[in-house]
Amino acid sequence: MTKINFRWAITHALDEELARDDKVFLVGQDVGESGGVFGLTRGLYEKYGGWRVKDTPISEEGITGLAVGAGMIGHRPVVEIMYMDFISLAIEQLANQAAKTFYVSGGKIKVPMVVRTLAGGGFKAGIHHSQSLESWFTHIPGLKVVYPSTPYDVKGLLKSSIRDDNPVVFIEHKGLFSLKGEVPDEEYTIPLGKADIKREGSDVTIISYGKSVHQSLEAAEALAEEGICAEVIDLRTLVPLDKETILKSVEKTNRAMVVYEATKESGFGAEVSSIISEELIYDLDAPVRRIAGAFTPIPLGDAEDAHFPTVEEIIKVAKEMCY
Amino acid sequence: MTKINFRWAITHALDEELARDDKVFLVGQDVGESGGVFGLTRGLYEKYGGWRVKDTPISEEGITGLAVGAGMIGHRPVVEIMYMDFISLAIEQLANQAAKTFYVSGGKIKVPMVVRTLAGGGFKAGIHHSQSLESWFTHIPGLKVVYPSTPYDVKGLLKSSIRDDNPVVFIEHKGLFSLKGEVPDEEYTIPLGKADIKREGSDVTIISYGKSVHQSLEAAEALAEEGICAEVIDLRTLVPLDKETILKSVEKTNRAMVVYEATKESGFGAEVSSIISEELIYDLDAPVRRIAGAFTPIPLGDAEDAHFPTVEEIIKVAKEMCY
Amino acid sequence: MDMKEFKLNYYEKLYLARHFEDELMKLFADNKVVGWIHSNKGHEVIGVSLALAMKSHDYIVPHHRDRPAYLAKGLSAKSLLAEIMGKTTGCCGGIGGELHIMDVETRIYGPTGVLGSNLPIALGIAYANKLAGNDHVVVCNFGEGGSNRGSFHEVLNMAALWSLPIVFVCENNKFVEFTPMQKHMNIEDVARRASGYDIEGIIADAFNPMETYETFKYAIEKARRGDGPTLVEAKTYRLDGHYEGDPMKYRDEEEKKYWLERDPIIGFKASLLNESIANESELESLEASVHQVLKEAVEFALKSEPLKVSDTFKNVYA
Amino acid sequence: MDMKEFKLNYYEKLYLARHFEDELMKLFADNKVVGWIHSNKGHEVIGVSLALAMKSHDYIVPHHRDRPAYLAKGLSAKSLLAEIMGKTTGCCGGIGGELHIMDVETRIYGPTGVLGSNLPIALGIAYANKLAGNDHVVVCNFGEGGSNRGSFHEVLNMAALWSLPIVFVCENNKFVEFTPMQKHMNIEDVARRASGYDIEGIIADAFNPMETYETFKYAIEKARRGDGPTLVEAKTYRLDGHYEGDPMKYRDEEEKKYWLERDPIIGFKASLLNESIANESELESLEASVHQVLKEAVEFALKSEPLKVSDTFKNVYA
Ligand SMILES: Cc1ncc(C[n+]2csc(CCOP(=O)(O)OP(=O)(O)O)c2C)c(N)n1
Ligand SMILES: Cc1ncc(C[n+]2csc(CCOP(=O)(O)OP(=O)(O)O)c2C)c(N)n1
Ligand SMILES: [Mg+2]
Ligand SMILES: [Mg+2]
Repeated sequence: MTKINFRWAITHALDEELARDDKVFLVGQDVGESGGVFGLTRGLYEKYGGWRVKDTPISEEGITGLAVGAGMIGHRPVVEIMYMDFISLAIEQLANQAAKTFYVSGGKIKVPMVVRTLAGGGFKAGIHHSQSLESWFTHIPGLKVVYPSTPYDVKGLLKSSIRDDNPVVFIEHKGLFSLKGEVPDEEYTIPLGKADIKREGSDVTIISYGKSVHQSLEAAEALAEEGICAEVIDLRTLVPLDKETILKSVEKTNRAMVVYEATKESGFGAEVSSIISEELIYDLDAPVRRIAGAFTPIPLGDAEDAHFPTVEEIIKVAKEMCY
Repeated sequence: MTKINFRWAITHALDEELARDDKVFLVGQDVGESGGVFGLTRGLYEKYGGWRVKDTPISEEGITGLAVGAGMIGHRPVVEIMYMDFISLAIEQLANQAAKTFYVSGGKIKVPMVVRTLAGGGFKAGIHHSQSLESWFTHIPGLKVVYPSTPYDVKGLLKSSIRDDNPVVFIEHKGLFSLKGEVPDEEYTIPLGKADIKREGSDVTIISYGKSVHQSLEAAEALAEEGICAEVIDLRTLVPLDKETILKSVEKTNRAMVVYEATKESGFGAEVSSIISEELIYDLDAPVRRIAGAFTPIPLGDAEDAHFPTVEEIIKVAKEMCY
Repeated sequence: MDMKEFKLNYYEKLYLARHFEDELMKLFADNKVVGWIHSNKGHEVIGVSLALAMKSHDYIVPHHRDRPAYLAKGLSAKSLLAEIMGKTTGCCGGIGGELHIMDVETRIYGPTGVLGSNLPIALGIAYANKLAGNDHVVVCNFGEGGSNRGSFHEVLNMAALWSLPIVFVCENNKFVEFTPMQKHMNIEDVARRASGYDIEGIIADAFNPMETYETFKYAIEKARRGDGPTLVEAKTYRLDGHYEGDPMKYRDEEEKKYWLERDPIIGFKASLLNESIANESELESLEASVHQVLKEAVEFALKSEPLKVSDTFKNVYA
Repeated sequence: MDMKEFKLNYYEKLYLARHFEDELMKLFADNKVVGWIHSNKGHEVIGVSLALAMKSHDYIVPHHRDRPAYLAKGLSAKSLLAEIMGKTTGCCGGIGGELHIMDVETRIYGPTGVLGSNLPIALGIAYANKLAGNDHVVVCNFGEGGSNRGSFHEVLNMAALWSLPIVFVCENNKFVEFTPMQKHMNIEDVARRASGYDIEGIIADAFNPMETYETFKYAIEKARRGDGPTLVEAKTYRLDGHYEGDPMKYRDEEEKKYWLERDPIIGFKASLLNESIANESELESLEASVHQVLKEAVEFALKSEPLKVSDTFKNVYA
């Protein structure tokens, strides 16, 4: 085990997959010579050359479709969409082309590809550089959606996503880049579709993903001091969703909340909340609560914090649920 | 009152608004001389001329942005996106530009505009001509989302949408075009944000919108014969959502289901279901159920029916809930 | 292949394309087709020329009027017709229908319901081939209407920048649904846009079979040599409506007459006879064999199993 | 306005733009700025020339390096600086910051965080003006990098097709973030792409103030007359990094030196003196007044109230 930060875990995963399989290649703005706007592809251009680590023009639709086409004939492209806010430009290729090709070809043409994209707040850069738009993609059959929260997870999940035979939207929260965590020295992968119980508990289940997992854990610490034992589930993969882990936990705790940074309304937490209520309503001691982003665009600067879930809010709601 | 079909109700609404306010204009592929691929703009080109009823190239992103710009300086553009499947090409302008301009200008620049788009099955034309993607937009603060079900509603709501000072995604279900209904001879509008109880009942609340409203009503008829009295709420506007009408009804019936044609997972029904469970869990005699589109792309031909909610399914679930 | 063989082969493929369309329209009128059909009468020379100029390992990423290319490239009439009729024996098992023909064997890729969205896919296939270091060429087709989507610009720029092995084929048939192309752009020639990417733009008369063939051959071999992309604009005319059922009120009948008189299928046949490349009886037997193929295809498709509803819940994920 | 007055006015605006940037960088270093800043050193001539060639009722739909245009068009340094510092006295109340400057009064429209997305918005403003039958012109700016987004193609096509009153300004500064423009396109001149839309494409040397001014003046008046759009490519050089903090490892120092030596602000001043349009003391007093404006702006912005968090929950809907 070595402690590395989230940022490097991404770079290592890309590096290992580029080395392992020459069908893997990267495309994106500034992913090449400059090593990436966030330094996430540092060193890869030198190691694998300009064709496997390709700087592209500002053409998000085009490069996402490039990946669709390359994937169709057996390559394993990894696209970077610099900010998830710009994924609006790529959604046609993801939702209409990548997601539907295997289906409409009668199961004959697979589209392995990964779109990595940087989501969430933390850079305090306002309306066009801060969104988390995972629910656009969880609504589209044929896409997988991954949203990791730790260096260990991001590395193992990114490697699995690259090896997966389906299009994967892989979301990296900008607020996690400097987070450090243990990562094995030997090679490993984490299967898509498996949630991870990041903390065991018995009184309330906090379901979360991405950066919100850490707020949930922090809240769980605080709650423990007040005698509330919270279980924290990190979904890690939103599609396919690990319902089993969610439901088993809520059966035990009888209380659930979903914490996510995206806009609450029609966010992925609505799906999770609905499933829990559908399946376990008679077990619930309190309604499932969602703690999530405000119904506003994201303002510039520190004000953004007030638009995202906070540890205090999680604690407050957990207490309301448990007392 | 005159009986007209849904299709004509749209045309009349456009005609009346074009006549009323010279800031209103239409843009879209084939909306002009040819009268529209579905005949929805028939006669308007002749009446208002080629600048106010503008045929455009195949440039969905461009024409949606055209509306954003024109809206910003006080015009009231109405764009047609021929199939909602193609709205992926327009979502950048809707979600990042139109939706956020009023906010980021500090409340100084409004963006009145309507994007009309044709959603849903009925044409049996497969993966790229059948989707209903409203939940992409209900997730974006700053947009309004309207999804009417009758000639009366579509006319009144379209007129209100055109007069609204915000960007509105206005969804017309293709399966409703030939539906006939009463429409007043005199001018009227229907406020956005008000649901309509299409049938009163006491045993279970069926919440729906668009074409699914009619299936819900049909199911309610059948259920009545078996002694189950269903209340059918037509949301009409998804954003802003008329929570009050929903909650009042469910308080009365203690049972709720949401019926919608879009993919169930992360669809708008998840939001409605979550709200009901959050607010009224102690009143519920059964979990809120969602009856919605299958988690698949939409296949060609009659097979599509099996991927959408059916009257039988609604009846079956209602019975499960009530017994 | 000598010239005679080549030309007869060419004529057979032209004839097949045209008569496939006739059969399809009959089946459509008989309600045997699922969804729409978009006639490609007037486009045959493009598809046939392309297929003959391509190698079997070359890829095509088509648009919605490219049945002539599918057939000429080797997709069987049976498989194609069955797909359009929603039968399990179709190339995609009947789930996609007319708009979404794909076939790994004959290297037809990219579902085409959203205009312009096939261009980035074609770019990706070309990129992957370049990366793999092989000599496979990608042909990507679209209409003059669809070429106004932004994807055209992004893709031509990248293809040119990286000198990818790809040929862009604009099938300019003068109409975009129910409006003339003049309502969509203020230029006559889409080929003119090539210069903005510093690539070659060439116009071919798609009512002239050999000219069109030579043009494609040139562009494809250029791409194969590593000399980068070409934009070929094939000038044609949509002889039928946008889709079956289109009343075509917008059509100038004089114009249609002008084009009908130049119908390349009739003209090419005449040239074969005039230039004594073939005699009547040779052509008749060739035509008869095409009709036999089509007859078998129709029978095959009619008696094939329709897509089972239960199968439409499969293949969401690989 | 006589020539002297015009040139002094021009110089004042250039000088203001450059020194505004210096003040901004100091404030940034002092942590007084919210979010990023993208220096526009090297772009000043473009913004100033545009603003002087425009009428006050003309619109600008800018990109992220257009502060010189804002200031020259009349947005006060106070309002602009306060906005960038997230203060309530900023033109948008401090909620947008550097990337999203808009102002109804001076007709600056379109939030610009997503490159290329401002072009369709500019098209719409021009369309509405044409519809209204007035003579207002829209100027739309973007970088050579952003011009590879599909929106460029869709918008230029429609603007040309409908002969809209709009001027497209490509500010070609040779860099796209951390890569040279040669990694983004295989042409030298974006202006060359105009021909694909049958509109005029003109190159202006944006280190030459009067040439740039005359070029914009020509294109804007042409649009005003109803003679349709022009694509002007203003050739410049990004003297600073992509954003403050960029270490610029990719930069060729010789190249930078070459451009710095031609710095138009210094050169223009020299020409004013050489051509005896103004004397040293006139220019000094003009410069002093600019510094006074900036000093007041800095004080104003510093002491202004920061955006209240509670206000960031407002204005979601009109
Ligand atoms: C993005 C998109 N917009 C609109 C349509 C609807 N549509 C289908 S075919 C067609 C006309 C296409 O014209 P062109 O590209 O010239 O091809 P043609 O049909 O003439 O062969 C249109 C507008 C579509 N399929 N995709
Ligand atoms: C659609 C989109 N893709 C990527 C970015 C990130 N980005 C911001 S500035 C920039 C470079 C822009 O280059 P250019 O258009 O030449 O303008 P310049 O910064 O050189 O003035 C990039 C890639 C963005 N803002 N929007
Ligand atoms: Mg056409
Ligand atoms: Mg640049």
